[in-house]
Amino acid sequence: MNMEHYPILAIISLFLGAFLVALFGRLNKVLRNLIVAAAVTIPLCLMIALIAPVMIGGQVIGYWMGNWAPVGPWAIGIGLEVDALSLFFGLVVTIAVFVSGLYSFTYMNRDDSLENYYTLFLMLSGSLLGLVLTGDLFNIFVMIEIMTMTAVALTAFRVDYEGALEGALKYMVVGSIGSTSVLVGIAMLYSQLHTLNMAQIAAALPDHQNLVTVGAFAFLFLGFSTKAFLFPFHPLAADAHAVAPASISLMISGVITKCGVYGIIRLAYILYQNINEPAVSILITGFGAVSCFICVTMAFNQHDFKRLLAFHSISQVGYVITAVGLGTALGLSAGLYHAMNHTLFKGLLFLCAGAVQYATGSLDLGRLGGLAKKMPKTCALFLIGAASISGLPPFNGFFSKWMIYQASFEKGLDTGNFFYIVVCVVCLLSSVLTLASFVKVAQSVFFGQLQPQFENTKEVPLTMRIPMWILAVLCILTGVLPWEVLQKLVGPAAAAALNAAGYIQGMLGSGAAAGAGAQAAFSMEIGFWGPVSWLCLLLIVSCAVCLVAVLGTAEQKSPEERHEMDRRAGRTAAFTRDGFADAGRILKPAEKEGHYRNPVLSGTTLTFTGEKDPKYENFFSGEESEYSQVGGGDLFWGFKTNWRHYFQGMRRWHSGVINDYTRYGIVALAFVLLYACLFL
Amino acid sequence: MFQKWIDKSMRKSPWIYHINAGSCNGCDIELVSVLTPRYDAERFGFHLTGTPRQADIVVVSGPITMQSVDRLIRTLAQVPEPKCVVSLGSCPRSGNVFKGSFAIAGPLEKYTHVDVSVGGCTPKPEAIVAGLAKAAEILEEKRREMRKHGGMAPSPAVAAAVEHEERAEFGTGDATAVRQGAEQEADA
Amino acid sequence: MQILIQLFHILVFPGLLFDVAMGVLLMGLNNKLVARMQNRVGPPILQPWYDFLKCCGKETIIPARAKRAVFLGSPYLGFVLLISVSMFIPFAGFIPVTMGSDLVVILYLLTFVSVCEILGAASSGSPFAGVGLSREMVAMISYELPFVLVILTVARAVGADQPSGAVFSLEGILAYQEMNGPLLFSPAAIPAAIAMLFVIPCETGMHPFDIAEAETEICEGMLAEYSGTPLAMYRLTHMVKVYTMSSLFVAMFLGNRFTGIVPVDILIGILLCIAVMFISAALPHAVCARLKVEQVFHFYWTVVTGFALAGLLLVWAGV
Amino acid sequence: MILVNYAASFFLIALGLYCMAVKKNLIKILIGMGLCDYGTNLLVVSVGFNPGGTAPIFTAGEIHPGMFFVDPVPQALTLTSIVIGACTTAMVLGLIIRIKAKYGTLDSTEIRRLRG
Repeated sequence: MNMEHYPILAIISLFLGAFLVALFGRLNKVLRNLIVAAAVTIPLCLMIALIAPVMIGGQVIGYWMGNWAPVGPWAIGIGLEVDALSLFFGLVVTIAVFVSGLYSFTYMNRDDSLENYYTLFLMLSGSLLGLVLTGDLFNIFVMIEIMTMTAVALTAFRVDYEGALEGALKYMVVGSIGSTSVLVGIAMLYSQLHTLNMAQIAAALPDHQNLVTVGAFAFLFLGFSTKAFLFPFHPLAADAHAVAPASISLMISGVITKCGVYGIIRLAYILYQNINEPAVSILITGFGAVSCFICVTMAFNQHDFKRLLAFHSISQVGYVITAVGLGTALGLSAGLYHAMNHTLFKGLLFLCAGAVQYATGSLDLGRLGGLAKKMPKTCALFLIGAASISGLPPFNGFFSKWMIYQASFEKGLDTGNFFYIVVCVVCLLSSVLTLASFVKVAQSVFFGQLQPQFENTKEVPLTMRIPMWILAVLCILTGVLPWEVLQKLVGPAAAAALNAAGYIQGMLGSGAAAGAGAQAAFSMEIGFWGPVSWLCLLLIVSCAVCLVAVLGTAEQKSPEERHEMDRRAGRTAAFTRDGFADAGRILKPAEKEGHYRNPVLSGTTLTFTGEKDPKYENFFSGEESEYSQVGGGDLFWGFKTNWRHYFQGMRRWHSGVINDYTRYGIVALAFVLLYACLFL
Repeated sequence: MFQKWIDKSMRKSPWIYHINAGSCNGCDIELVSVLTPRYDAERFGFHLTGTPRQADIVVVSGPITMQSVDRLIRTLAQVPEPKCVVSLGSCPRSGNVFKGSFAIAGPLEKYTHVDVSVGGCTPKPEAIVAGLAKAAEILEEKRREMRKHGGMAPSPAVAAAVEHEERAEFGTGDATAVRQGAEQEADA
Repeated sequence: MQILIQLFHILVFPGLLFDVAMGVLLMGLNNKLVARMQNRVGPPILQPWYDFLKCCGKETIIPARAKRAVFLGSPYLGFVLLISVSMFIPFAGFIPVTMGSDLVVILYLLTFVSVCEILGAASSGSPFAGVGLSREMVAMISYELPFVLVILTVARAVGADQPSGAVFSLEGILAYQEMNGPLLFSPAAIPAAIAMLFVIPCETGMHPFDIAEAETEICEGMLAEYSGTPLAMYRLTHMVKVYTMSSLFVAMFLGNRFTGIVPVDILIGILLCIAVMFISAALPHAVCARLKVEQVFHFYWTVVTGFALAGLLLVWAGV
Repeated sequence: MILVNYAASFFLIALGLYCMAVKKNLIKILIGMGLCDYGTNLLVVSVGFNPGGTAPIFTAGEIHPGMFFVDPVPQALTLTSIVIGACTTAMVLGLIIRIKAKYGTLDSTEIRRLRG
């Protein structure tokens, strides 16, 4: 089969899957799952197959629907168009869709009318893939609308879940500002250029700059930033992510926001090619930095696991937009890299949240705790995700964040604009606040003490953990091999975005574009970070430490051995009624009466005929240890008390009333319009 | 390989955890004064910790009231081996003036093996320092024993021997108090 | 042969063994100096080492509520990570591994070390540890802002003549200082250096800022449940961190090769580390009582950040 | 002449946004969304308008020089957009019915369980 059919096949397989599931899904559960599995796997394979020609070969694959090839410079039909940038986002989308679909099989098995769920899910996936692969501006609008509609329906899928309807309604109503803006922007562009094909627009726009196209830029930018849930639309994201099923939260936060990012990149780099104008750069970077900071601080106030993650996803998208707005090669690559990383680690975290919800039925940070003992594997996965999002080396978040700092600082130095330095500091600060948030989650969900009501919690089934492991492994791989990823995936995508001429040629001209030339000029100075050699170093040092430890304890018995010996010699401090509590592993739920009564002194050791060994209890100032968890809400008191006015204001500001959110949106629209008219 | 060093440093860095089992605060104040510049027990490596998990020497003051006995036992159990128990003042040894009260569950020997007992009401800081130093020596001994036996604590026979030889009393404080304490002990 | 030399560098001289030795020395001197300032005799200089050994010899109790793997693993991981950080910081012209030493990488790895400590504390299941880790995290938020500003200042001050405009590599910074003399002598870097001196005690959790391990208020906080060898590793990490931070300061502001004669350089380097430790850790320890957590936050985000920001603005203005 | 269309469309959009921002009743908010849609549709279809143009339908023999069409593309876009608008309305109405059943009110200031 010819390579150029791949994109359309990828999109069609998803939509066709949706159609088939709607037809046959009710009949047979296995058939339905098979259809879904096929529908999510095929696009992934097709996208991977396209890596070689597009990413490495630098080809731009154009496909004209219904074979309406362009006549001269005029594109008549609707085109699909896969350059490296589209493919990059296509890969992100298909990976997320694949993982989310796989996860849904088990995660959703307690819900009913699943054929509706899968139909909507596949439609959502199809629209997302269509959005990033299309070459037609109006197609983007249609796909955005399908995306919004299905995402809203899926958000409200669990209608009985607290707040699901409300979140969906807010998403729909306030999101419609964005949809309207996109359509108005498209209409304004069309009135000037009389075409909807992006390549053609890109070719014509630089010569047709006037007030209307500037207005169109403002409208389109705001529309896409609504879809990316940028400030001031972030409350929507928080509401929608928090109440949707976890597999859909992954899609909303991991992919829908990325489509907004994709839109902004296409808009500023390819269509208008005005990213190097300081005003545009400052506008985009400013929006990104503000979202980044406000959302990360908003996450401090949250007591719902997924709502917290939702605020973080906007914060991370803020990073991406900040980096994209810089306009340099380094900045753009940083943004793309972080966009990919964000999909991976935030997907992982949402799936962990879903696993917690599946196992315990709760997401309340104030009620959970101590799950690490019950769900150790999920805990490990969560720690990987949390380390990635907090940017701890060698996980992937570190590298992309580092590129963002470097890029923004260098941009500040190059342009002599202190604004970028402030942005850099804000980004660095947000990073440590992110870390703080995830320490809070770790402490209040996985560590700390287990509530008695979750005593019977079970680890989630393997079918749910496999998708999580896929994401976790990708997180580690992209973190450990950053230079390869940069060279093979991110670099070509960034080069493609910076090479508008190649895009136009690829679509309207000869086919194989001059991407290679741009790529040669594409070199970055980032600094030095070799995760592999660093890991080797770590290995050497830990070997040495282990060696010393082994030598040191050669004569010493391990605690277990000692306990075993003591047990045999009858010298132990602890016999429980049901058995021996060895090395702190087993602990029977305690009864209130009879603890530590009848102490018997034998030798130097005290024996109790009570029930649990106080030795392995937590130290509680001598009290019998009881349930006591330092909850997430109180965790950063020292920080919050200094910032209480800010936090109170923020709480008032996120009022939860639709009208207020609409007002913020309108103000943002007015601001962007005014800004564009004044400075562009 | 490093066991010898470890044994030696047992003596050099004893960390103290202080349990107040209903004391009148007299001994507690004196214990704190041991760490002040005047007596500076830190020069011997003494260090007051906040948790029994890190303690080597548990200092118990007060006559072990009924309210505190559970907490005392629990806390003592939470101290990792090897450990030393030091009774501070006359109260934990004999109950002092509180002896015979319905609210007293002492003496301390009922609940744990006491390695060093510093008498007095209250003991002088010098006496406390000397007692703690003795406890540090016992600690090293215990560590050796522990290593030899591979157990948490020496067997009863060894413990008895150690008790016989090492258990010492330092009462250079208020003479009457010491006498009083001794009398009450005799009563017991 | 090359490999052996490399291994020697990693494990012995500017690496593992030297780090530990310097950590013990600095910590012991710190105790001694504080004691002398308080008119006490003070513990022997090797006291930290005795403490470490003693902790190794104690029983390790794992509380029943603790998550065993994390509880035991995080102290070791933290230590190994910290050693790897110190490998990035050249000492007296020696650098164990030439793989570049970017300041941002160092910043993040140091964060990772703290995170290990926090995870260990969280996994112990103790409410005291919960309070402790919350305080540690707030302390981290507090010092991170000035630390970041200091890093940007230094990068800019050094890289002003470079094509990229900023040099984040410590090796580049040292090369610059070899050419132009210590950075501390240029007036613009002084406020940044002052801010950095304040960052060191908070980063290492030295006395007035040891809110996370306050023994009297919250029962040693994060370490409430730790005993035995893991506790020993924490103590060791703590000591090595003091050395790492002071040698980072020396490398950032004072340079590395002073005379060109290796032994003399090493000696000067050690003396400078001690001086930095004295100013930044021992002095505040001796004169200041432990701060409250919100005071730490307030202090760092106003006074210290003010210094750091002043430094950045001065460098930005090209002073 | 066409300027009136543009003005009217932006007026409709502004009116719709006003409705969404100020009206507390969910149905009125939905009407506001509808107004936005109609305004946008009017804008799109006006963009394709050529004064004096005929309908863009080819019939053999009817084409003669000097004759021109109105732009057909915006009309297609408008149709699509209307369909999407109808879907949106239906979707929001469905949500509103459910919300009314669950919350017992249509007042947007009382539907704020998700906040802060």
